[in-house]
Amino acid sequence: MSGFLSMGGYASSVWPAVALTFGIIVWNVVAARRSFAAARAEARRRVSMEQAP
Amino acid sequence: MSDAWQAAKLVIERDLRLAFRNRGQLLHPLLFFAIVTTLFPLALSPEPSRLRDVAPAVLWVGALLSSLLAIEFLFREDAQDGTLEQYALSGRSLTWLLFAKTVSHWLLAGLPLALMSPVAAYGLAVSPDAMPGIIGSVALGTIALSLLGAVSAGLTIGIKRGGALLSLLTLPLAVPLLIFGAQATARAIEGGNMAAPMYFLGAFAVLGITLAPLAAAAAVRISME
Amino acid sequence: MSDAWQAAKLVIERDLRLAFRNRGQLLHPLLFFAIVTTLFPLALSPEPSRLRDVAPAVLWVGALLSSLLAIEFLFREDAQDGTLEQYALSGRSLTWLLFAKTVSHWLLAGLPLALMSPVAAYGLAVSPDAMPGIIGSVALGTIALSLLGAVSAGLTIGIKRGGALLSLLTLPLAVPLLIFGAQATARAIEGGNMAAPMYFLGAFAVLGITLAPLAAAAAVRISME
Amino acid sequence: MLAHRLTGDSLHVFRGERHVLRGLSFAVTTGEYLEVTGGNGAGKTSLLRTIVGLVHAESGKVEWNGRSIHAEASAFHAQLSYLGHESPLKGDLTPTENLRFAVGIRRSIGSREIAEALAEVAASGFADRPVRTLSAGQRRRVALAGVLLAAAPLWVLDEPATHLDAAGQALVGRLVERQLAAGGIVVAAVHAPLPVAEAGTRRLGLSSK
Amino acid sequence: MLAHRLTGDSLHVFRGERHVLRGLSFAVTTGEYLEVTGGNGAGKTSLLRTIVGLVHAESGKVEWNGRSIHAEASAFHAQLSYLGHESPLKGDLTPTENLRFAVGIRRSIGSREIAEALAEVAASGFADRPVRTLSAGQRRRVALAGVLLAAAPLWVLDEPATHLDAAGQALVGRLVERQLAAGGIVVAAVHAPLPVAEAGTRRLGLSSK
Amino acid sequence: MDWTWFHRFGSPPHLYGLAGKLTPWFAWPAALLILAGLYGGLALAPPDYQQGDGFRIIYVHAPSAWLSLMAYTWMAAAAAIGLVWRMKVAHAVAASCAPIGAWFTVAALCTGMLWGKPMWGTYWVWDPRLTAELVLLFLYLGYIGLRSAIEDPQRADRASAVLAIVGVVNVPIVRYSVEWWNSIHQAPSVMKFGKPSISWPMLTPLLIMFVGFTLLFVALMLVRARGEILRRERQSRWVSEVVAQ
Ligand code: HEM
Ligand SMILES: Nc1ncnc2c1ncn2[C@@H]1O[C@H](COP(=O)(O)OP(=O)(O)OP(=O)(O)O)[C@@H](O)[C@H]1O
Ligand SMILES: Nc1ncnc2c1ncn2[C@@H]1O[C@H](COP(=O)(O)OP(=O)(O)OP(=O)(O)O)[C@@H](O)[C@H]1O
Ligand SMILES: [Mg+2]
Ligand SMILES: [Mg+2]
Repeated sequence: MSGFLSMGGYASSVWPAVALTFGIIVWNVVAARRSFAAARAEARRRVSMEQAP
Repeated sequence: MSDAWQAAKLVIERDLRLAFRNRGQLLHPLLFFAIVTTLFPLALSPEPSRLRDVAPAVLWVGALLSSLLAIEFLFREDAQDGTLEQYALSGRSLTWLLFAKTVSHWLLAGLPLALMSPVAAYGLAVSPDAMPGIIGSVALGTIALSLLGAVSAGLTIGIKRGGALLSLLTLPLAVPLLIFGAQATARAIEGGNMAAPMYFLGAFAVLGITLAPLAAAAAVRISME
Repeated sequence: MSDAWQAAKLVIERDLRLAFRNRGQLLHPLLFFAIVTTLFPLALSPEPSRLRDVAPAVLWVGALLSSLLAIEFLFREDAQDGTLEQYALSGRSLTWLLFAKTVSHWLLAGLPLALMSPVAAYGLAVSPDAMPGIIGSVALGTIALSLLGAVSAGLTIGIKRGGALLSLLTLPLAVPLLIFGAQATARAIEGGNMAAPMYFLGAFAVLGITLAPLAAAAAVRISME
Repeated sequence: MLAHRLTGDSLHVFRGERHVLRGLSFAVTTGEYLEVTGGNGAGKTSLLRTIVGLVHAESGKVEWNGRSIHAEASAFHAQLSYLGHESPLKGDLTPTENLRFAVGIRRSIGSREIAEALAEVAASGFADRPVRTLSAGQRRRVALAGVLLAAAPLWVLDEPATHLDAAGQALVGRLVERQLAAGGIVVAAVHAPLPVAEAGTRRLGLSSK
Repeated sequence: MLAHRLTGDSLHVFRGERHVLRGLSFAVTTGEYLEVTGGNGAGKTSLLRTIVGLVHAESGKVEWNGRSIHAEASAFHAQLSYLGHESPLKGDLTPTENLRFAVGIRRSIGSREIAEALAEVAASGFADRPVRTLSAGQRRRVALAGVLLAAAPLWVLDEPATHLDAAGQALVGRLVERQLAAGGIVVAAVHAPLPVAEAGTRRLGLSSK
Repeated sequence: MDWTWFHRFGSPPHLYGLAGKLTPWFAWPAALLILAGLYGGLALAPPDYQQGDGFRIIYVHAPSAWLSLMAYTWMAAAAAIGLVWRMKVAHAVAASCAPIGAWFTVAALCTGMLWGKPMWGTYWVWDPRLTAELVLLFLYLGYIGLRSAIEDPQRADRASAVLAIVGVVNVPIVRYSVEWWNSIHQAPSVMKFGKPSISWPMLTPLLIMFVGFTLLFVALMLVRARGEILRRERQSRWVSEVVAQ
């Protein structure tokens, strides 16, 4: 296990690279969903605003 | 047809007259170029061999930036005071009028830059033999640069502080010009064969002349909406 | 007195808010700097040793130009839309308000530039050890640069296409900054003693803080007439 | 002489998020003046810019002589003269030069004609000074001379009388009437009515909802 | 309350080469409105800018409460609110923000007060949209709110009613009257007279020679 | 020829619904494949005989780089379609591609730099491929900057479409000019990366990652595109119906 973690001496490159890519993937998923949710919320606000008066 | 020529002539004449009217304004891109190329030796070192080494890079980065500086004004003022709107509503082809504007930009910024580059090059310890090659490459490179700049300028019209955005849009697109231009200049300095890079610069200019005015007109129309 | 502080705070807050409002606009001077420092290796050569050689010159010319680019907007927009007129007629010391504007310029252009310079330096094959020295010298140098730029920007307010003229006025004055700044950076890279050039940069900054706002206010008043 | 006709049909125009014009229609023909009125923000400028084609309507269409203005844009623009809130003049050129270049790209024009148009708007006195040094009203006069010189059948004017003194306002009225008499069409957004004869005047009031 | 007094004494003003004002004198005191009229190019704007100190008179002087305005410029400016041909607003900020920053450098101000001033000029409906997206008249209203908020005894307004609709013109009249009632002074250049009571109105007609 | 399918396909409500239905079909396989690929690449694949375990960065680096290029191509194609046929949906797709592409360009750059440190002894060299990727990042940033600088969505769509198209012409030009440039100046390249004779156990996880990243991109793009469609269609009746549910 520790052999796996040490990556044959390249741990300081491999793990940050993997973590970074993973982070970017996760962030993109979050950001995409957020951008959709924001658009939806805005459309909803607009609809309720137009129905109000 | 002769009417369209007349219109283009007037567009160019107007830009030239405006430039000459503000005495000295004409010189600004030139002076900017001169200053950038002067600053370098100051910041670097006065050793001729080191200067000669960086000369192509300094000349081309300087030319690129001062041409950009000038192009920002190409459309911005005309957009602000409504002139571009009037061009778009003039019943003439906007593509054609913008092409004329690009020509005047090259006459006011590209050509003088090319003519001036030997002076700057001399300051960077380049030998006089290289000068014709330098003039040629800068003149050819700035044609494509003006055309490219026209597109970006058109896109950034409506935008405040668009100047920096303009650079951001143009510079990545100008990378090939920079590479081949600097290469041509380097070969001129070394006395090598300039044919290959000049060929590329020429190809870019032709490509630009056919495509850029169309894209610029589209960009201007969109920005005006 | 506290009223004057309040006024300065508002001037700065307003500039910062305007910059943050146009998302990305904030990044423009930075991106310009990044691009200029990227263009150099493209125009020059990818060889690390040659790049390291020109690194101080490229960094400082880049910082100078992007700081200038940003300062052009410092006064131009405010002059065009009448804000400066209102500052002059506000009953507050114009010198003080312009000093506040200069501070916001440094916060928006100088400081980020300093923080960014290690990245650019790394691209120019500078070793990481030199970075603290580089950040320090750019931060100090840009203070004086912002102040100097404010004076020139004030002078060129009324002038169309003042951008190039602005560079013309500022760049010669900035030569000492450039020389000492590049020297400090070069010493940081070589691992030499940076004290002497840093001392000069500091002296320019102090001199600038005392004199430049006065000169800028005078310049603005003249340009407005 | 040709008869012209400008129509708008159930125009819906958005500015950003704002639904500014909601199903607006109008029609004007040769010799008629369409007076567009409405409070600040009612959408006058938006309507005028839609008519000239600078703003695109979300739905509905503007037609010139029965054809959509976007179908043959340059042909339409050649028959159109538009004056917005700001006067499109170069501060560094004189009025004469400004007009020579601005009108010159539409049709060839002699300096006599320019001088006459400037005289007509009482701008002869400052025909050869840089526009930069003119007062707000003087600039507006020069811009109006430009509209005259375009010799277009359709004029679209946004508050043409801004900054003009009483004589200037009367002048605008006269110019509009002459254009109508010559078989042209004028569309103008105004706050105070222009002194134009009732006969050919159509009114379009916009309300800011 | 303090009584104020603004006087001009045989002012000669040049714009470039042009001798625009030739020995002009005037005097206004607390509660009075000076209506400056004159054809285009007569020198109204030049006079107003001389009064606020942006243009220097070749000879003659402008005095505020008996002291030259250049003697203690900041003290004078603190009592002055000037509105030129253009409205000094940032397109990227909302009206509320614009006013907060513009007025805030003169005196501290709460958001309640700003909202009230915007309501007064009927600008509440667009108080929180970027100024860039406002119509010409809407901008002018915001600029007027700025004049109100400066709470200065002296107002100097250059064609304040430009781009305003009928309601807006009436509004300007009301605002001016209130300022006069509060012991202020108003100097305004206009083409169409503002609806202000005759009583405190002084007239100054400039002729373009 | 019958074009109705084209218009039906281009109709915003139709695509909005379709995208919503399709998303899970891309997202879940993407997650599975990426996890499987990572496990295969990091744990199962044998170490490289030259680079040892260092080469394992390839399993995140190459797919990221691939995604960054693919996103740009999609973006430009969608922008062209949007500009020519005035199709809002295509603009929505183009707008969605840019942030995803930019992020994965950053991922490719950073993982490449992390790989470069042990291999070349420095994070950055002006190698043609790296330079071209950096220029690609600038192009993305320019595109995003232009978009965010223009308030009106319709105008932003069309202006940025022009830029995307001009930019795509430039991408191959940059790529080849940069290569040319380097071969002329002949830097003594320490880093000529000889293609490792890649074996099946090494290659399989890589291929799995490529497929996974492609599916991931499509899924992200669909989610974002739905939002962008809503933004562009706010005033339509169908939006109020969809949103009210
Ligand atoms: C900042 C540094 C780097 C950048 C920007 C970069 C960029 C790229 C790009 C654009 C691709 C093409 C992807 C494709 O066509 O699908 C790629 C693929 C690849 N890169 Fe990098 N790279 C970097 C550093 C490295 C390093 C240090 C290595 C190894 C020593 C490396 C090895 C590879 C390999 C093996 C591939 C896949 C092979 C192929 O598809 O041709 N890269 N990289
Ligand atoms: N910067 C300048 N240089 C030279 N002449 C100028 C300058 N500014 C104004 N003038 C001239 O001075 C005269 C007065 O101008 P001013 O702007 O004061 O007129 P005004 O009464 O405000 O006119 P308007 O009603 O059109 O606003 C005009 O003839 C104008 O042409
Ligand atoms: N670019 C824009 N973005 C968003 N809203 C806008 C934009 N331009 C105008 N508007 C809004 O659209 C409405 C109509 O504006 P328009 O300029 O057409 O009015 P107008 O009738 O010409 O007013 P005015 O008399 O003040 O000139 C206003 O409410 C304005 O705020
Ligand atoms: Mg309007
Ligand atoms: Mg005036």
